[in-house]
Amino acid sequence: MTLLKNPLLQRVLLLVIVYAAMAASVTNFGTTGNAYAILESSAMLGIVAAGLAVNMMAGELDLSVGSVAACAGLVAIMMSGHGLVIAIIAAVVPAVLYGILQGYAIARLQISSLVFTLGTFIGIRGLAYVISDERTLSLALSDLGISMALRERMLLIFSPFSLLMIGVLVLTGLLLRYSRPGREIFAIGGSRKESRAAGVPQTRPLVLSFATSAGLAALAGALASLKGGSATPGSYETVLLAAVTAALIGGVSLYGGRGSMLGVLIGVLTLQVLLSGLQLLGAPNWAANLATGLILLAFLGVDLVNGQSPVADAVRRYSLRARA
Amino acid sequence: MAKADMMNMTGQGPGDVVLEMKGISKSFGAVKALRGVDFELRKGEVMALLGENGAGKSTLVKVLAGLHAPDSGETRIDGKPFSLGSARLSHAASIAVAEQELSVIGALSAAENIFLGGVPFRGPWTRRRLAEKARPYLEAVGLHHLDPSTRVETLAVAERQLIEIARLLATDARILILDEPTAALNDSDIERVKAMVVRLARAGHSIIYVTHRLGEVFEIADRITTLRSGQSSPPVNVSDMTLEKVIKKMIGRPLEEMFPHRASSLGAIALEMQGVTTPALPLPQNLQVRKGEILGIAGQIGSGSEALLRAIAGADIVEGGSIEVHGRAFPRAHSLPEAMKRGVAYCSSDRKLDGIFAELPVSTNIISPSMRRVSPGGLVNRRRIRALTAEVSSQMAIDGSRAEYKVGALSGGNQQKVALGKWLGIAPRVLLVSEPTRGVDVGARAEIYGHLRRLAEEGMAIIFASSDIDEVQGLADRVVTMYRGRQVRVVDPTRVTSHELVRDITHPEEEAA
Amino acid sequence: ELPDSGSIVMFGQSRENPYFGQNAVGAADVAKQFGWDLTYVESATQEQQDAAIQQLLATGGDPLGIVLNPVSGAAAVASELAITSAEIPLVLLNQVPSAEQGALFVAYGGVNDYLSGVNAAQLLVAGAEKAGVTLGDGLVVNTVAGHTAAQQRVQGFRDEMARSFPDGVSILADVNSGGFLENEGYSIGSQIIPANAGKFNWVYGVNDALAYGAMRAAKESGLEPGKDALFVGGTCMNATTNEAVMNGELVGTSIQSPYIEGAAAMWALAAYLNTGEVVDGETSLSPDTPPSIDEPPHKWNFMPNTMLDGSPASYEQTKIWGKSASELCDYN
Amino acid sequence: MSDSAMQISQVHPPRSRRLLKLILLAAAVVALVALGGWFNPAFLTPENGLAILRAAAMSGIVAMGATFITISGRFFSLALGQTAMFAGVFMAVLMAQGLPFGLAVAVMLLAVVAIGAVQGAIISMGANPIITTLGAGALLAGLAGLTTGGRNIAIESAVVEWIGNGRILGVPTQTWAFLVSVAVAWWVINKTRFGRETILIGANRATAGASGLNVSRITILVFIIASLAAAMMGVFEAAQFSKARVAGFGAVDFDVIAAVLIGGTAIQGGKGSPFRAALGAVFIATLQNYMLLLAWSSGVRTLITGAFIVLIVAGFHIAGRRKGA
Ligand SMILES: Nc1ncnc2c1ncn2[C@@H]1O[C@H](COP(=O)(O)OP(=O)(O)OP(=O)(O)O)[C@@H](O)[C@H]1O
Ligand SMILES: Nc1ncnc2c1ncn2[C@@H]1O[C@H](COP(=O)(O)OP(=O)(O)OP(=O)(O)O)[C@@H](O)[C@H]1O
Ligand SMILES: [Mg+2]
Ligand SMILES: [Mg+2]
Repeated sequence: MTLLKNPLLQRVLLLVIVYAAMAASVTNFGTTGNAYAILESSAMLGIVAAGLAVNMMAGELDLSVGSVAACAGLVAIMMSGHGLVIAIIAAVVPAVLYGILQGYAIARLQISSLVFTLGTFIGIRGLAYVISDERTLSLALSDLGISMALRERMLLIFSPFSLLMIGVLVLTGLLLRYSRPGREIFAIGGSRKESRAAGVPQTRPLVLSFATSAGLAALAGALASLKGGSATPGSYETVLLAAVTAALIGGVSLYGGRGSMLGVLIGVLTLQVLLSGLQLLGAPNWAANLATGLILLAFLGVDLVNGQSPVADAVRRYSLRARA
Repeated sequence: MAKADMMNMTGQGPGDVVLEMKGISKSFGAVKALRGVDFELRKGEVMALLGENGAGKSTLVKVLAGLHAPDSGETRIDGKPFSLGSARLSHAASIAVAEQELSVIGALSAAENIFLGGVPFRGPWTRRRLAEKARPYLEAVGLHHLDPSTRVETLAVAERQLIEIARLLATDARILILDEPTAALNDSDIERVKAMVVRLARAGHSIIYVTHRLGEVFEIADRITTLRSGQSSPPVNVSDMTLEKVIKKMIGRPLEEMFPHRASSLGAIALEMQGVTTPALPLPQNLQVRKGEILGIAGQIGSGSEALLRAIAGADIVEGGSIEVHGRAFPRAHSLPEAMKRGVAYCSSDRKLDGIFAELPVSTNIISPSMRRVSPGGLVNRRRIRALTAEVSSQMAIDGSRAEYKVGALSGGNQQKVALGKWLGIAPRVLLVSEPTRGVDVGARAEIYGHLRRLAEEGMAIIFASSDIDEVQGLADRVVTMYRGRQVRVVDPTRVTSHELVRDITHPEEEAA
Repeated sequence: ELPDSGSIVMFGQSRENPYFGQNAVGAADVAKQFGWDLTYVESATQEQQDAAIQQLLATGGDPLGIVLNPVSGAAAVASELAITSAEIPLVLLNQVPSAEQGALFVAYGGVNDYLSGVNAAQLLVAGAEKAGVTLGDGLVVNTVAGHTAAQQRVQGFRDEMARSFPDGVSILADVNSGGFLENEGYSIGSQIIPANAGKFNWVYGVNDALAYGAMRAAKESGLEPGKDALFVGGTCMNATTNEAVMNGELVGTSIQSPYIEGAAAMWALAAYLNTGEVVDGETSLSPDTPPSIDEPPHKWNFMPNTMLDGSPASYEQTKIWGKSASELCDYN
Repeated sequence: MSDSAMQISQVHPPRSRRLLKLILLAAAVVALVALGGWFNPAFLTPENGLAILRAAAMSGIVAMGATFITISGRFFSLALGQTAMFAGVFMAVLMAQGLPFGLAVAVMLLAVVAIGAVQGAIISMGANPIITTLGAGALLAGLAGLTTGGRNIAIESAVVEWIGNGRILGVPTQTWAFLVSVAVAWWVINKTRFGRETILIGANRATAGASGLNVSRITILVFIIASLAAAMMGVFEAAQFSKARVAGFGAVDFDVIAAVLIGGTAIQGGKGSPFRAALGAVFIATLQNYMLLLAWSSGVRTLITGAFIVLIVAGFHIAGRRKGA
């Protein structure tokens, strides 16, 4: 019973329930082939969510990740003629620089990132339209091999892309937990004022967290676009909300200082299992919305029950009164 | 034990000046927090930094820590010019600060808290390695039993304060600054902190010690620097000083009376509670207070003294028992607004958390519990706001010309007067005050005691909870001592010694023995 | 050798958009005639669609064929390659693929957006003649930035206008409105029309709703449609826009029925499954009857795009594959 | 009396800072208009002015409600676009069932009040406002999809037609509604007890509760107000072409947030001004209009809008810090 109170376990349980429900209603859902496909299609979301979760743990939220991913996708397709590695580097390096700049500005101005990145969220999207001349860019047919290589099935249920996602999650998770920069990110996220007074540097972890969110968003955008064989300037608009949702399902707090990469992975998988199951059922788009909304509200419910809340107080007051 | 004597015996010379500041000024907008402060610190000494609320002590500390850049002035460390203004540079110069506001990070473990902020800790931050390295520091501050991997947010305030000091120890800095480290501590913890400070000084660290508990100064400090309105006076040796002289230096005049006279006559019973229990107070509590009376509840943090007030105020849920104000019974499990409606006002001990709106003007703070009164029919009435602000300001001696200032920009004493005074708007019959003068300087303290007494004389019943024995003994007409959720005794403060009171709230068993 | 049972999977965008809803209905109606089930898998983004396709392939789903309307333009190439590599017949619709991509799919059956733009230009020219207006410069009200279909329409429109006016009429502004419906047409129109008053006398909205919205904005700033300025869309959509066509506020329209488009794609797939062959090159399907499945489909099969002259009678009498224009032109 | 008032205003940093923000923002709008007029005289015509106000009206109306959320310390809502959509659709569905306009609006408003109240209640229980509204928005989108099957719903009513297209004194109804909501929001925030209480709970929720304010009730009201503002926008959107639609509300929330932030309302709560948020909406509309008239591509327009938001928001932030605190 007490085990059930463990938040991580609650989340694993939810994943299992959602998976079982889907497996029961969709033919072939429980196959290794499908596990491969789900992991593969989680890869982009997982990498973006990893970066965003680092950001959220620092008590910030980088709204611009979707726009950055779109730009990176376009750049990667433009540079695909020079090979996979060059294409990715060309997409990721500018994004990291942008992330550093953005993090530095936010740290120095001590401005809310929600406020600051609302502007970059819009501006970088504009940049995507400008660099692509408002057109869809596609891989040359001769380069489509890159796409096939990225999604190649290996080790039963994995692909290079999904393995990379897992690698990214593990690495960020380890760095967050066992390194000074990682602990600094947690520190400034949980208690900004206190950590400042405690002498924790403020600029470095903020810069790091924004460089991570932008860099990983760019990596994800570049790889996803290469995998899909094309990039459009309007793409990845929904990835921000999906990644935040996944991180929240995974137990990362919007108020910072809380969460783990294992949680993020569980959150990503839960969301992906749910969405792809509904998609395969032929459910309309709004059904996916409905389900996402319900899951989010369910987690709110769990958090309210787990924690102390004014409502619990009110209920207690009235029950005491009723008894008298 | 006066440490000054010890120092004199070791023959520390005046030549070892490690820190020298000259003409340091710092303004915040129109506020001149520091105006040409001179300061000096020697190797191995404890320098007490004293002054009223708002005198500039914390500002000076923050300037040293590199958290505020000074507007002018020069600083030398070991005789070499040093440029202030960057926390990193100060850190590199081996200056470490435990600030007045708690600065531990709740989401991290005790051990991680110790090693954040630049203390060397190489390699992976694993639980085991952290615990190993952190344990000596935790033991040094008396947290022997604490698991170093405990999340700090689960700890009590005093434990957090001690962790903060443990972190200071870990820095191994030459210049250690402690800004009111004992404000929120129990007596036994205070003893431990004081002993540690002495030990550190003996080991050659130089310590700047900021406090409003003037008694401590005579126990551990070697010299005193006082600040007044942002200006410093030259340091003096503790051995040359008396308490009266120190106070005079701080507030510019001798403090005639700290405490007002006692109640001359008491009225009818204002509040009576019987068998009250709350989640925090499982043992049934009885209490009675009369019109015009000031009842003091003495107890350490966590003794239940504050919980008792919270129960009356409706801030905690009353599960059993009954409460009556002027003969009218409270509803079961009453809420805070219901208590307010019946004439109970509660001023909590944590001003910043739920006592003031730091970012809003004084006037808005003052009207906040009286919204109905100043907005008849749901519309705000400027005239009424002004009138109420003026009324409260004059009653509490809050500077009327600062009515539109942010409360956060006022001194601690003035903030406390606002937090207390805002309740006058609802004309309470019973005023509950928790820690009425925490972090408030001697001058303002006397002022607040005077206000409380006057309110009692005007017919209010006042209950205050405090961990400061002098305050309880000096102010209260009657004292209830509390220990671990139970009332030990009800006494007449004029008939007991402070020693007895301290025993009651720390180890009442001896009395029985 | 045409199978009389089996399943077809159609990947498309959200049916919350009535256009795609009708796509699905048209395709499903044809599939039913052959005894096939059609599952419509809808995705909001290209990544979701790619994922759904990958999932279908990975779980060994074995449909008779796949009908694909990529979420964004030319963006589905890798999925197309994957489907084709899995040897499942693939028919595309809605977004005309380029010749280089020819190897990635069996056939295309659907709208020709370039032709839709050409139609619009012809309607405009004819309308101007009828109204006795000499066409000068004009404005284009576009959809969202980067929308391939709209870009192709505008290209067709420009090319045809250039053919009709060798000396050139110029497009003063080609502005993205950010949407597809009347509200967006209005909100863009209400901003660019007053400021350009007197400098233009025609407006092309890349669909009828956008043209209609812009027309309403023009009316509000005192222009008389059909006289001071001509408005043309070229894709009939709903009762409101149809009425505007009938009373001359829009100069005319042509039928671009999403229902017919879905059906056209399905017919192409059926013809391929029946014959196992594809004829290279493009064809325009006849409006009278659906194509025969005994003949192999072309690589590019463009659905009928019949113009309406705007008379109420034309809505009743013009038919495509047995359905009248008034039925086909009211889906939104 | 005037004497003491003067004295107070001299030693009154917060008010002068507020004034500074207002002046900066107004100056930005004026500079933009002047510059625009210089390059393109059509930009300065009264019609264009009306067009700009009309364009600002939609997100502006919602921003009036949203400021209450931000001032009350609950960041912002991500459900307002969906609430607007739902309001229009629900009203249309009711009217399609034969309900007269007045009754349909009344029933719809009741539903919207409930939608706002539920979100406010959940949030006042301690739930994160961003997640709650995110979930609520997704639910509303799902609900609208469920009831309409995704089809736009036509409305046949002369009243609705007038609401969408009518003009009073030559000024469109939407613009009037915008102006009236600005006035009402300003009045509520500055002149009513509820407005003051909203500021108080935003400035410090714990202190507000300890001072006897009913934090839950105020929070619920705040979300009801924002939802009603969104519903108003939804009705105008649907009325304009007598058609309620399910799609096309995706950008509303971000437009609204941008307006509120450009207005310099502090994201931490306890401060803010509906009037400045309205100016924020007008500023964005002016900028967009200006770029539209130059026929810049939508990519460039978006890029520049984003850059302006960053610059203005950071500028306010720096100005606010220099002057005070
Ligand atoms: N917000 C402010 N703006 C301008 N001057 C201020 C402000 N707050 C304080 N001051 C000034 O700064 C100095 C220190 O103020 P503070 O209120 O801390 O002082 P204080 O002397 O302890 O007051 P009191 O004795 O009334 O408690 C004084 O000169 C005071 O006038
Ligand atoms: N960040 C700030 N902004 C504006 N004024 C400030 C700021 N910090 C301090 N002040 C003002 O500077 C003066 C000195 O404050 P400081 O905190 O140094 O006093 P202190 O001596 O530490 O008082 P206390 O005993 O209450 O801690 C006060 O008037 C205070 O209001
Ligand atoms: Mg003072
Ligand atoms: Mg201080």
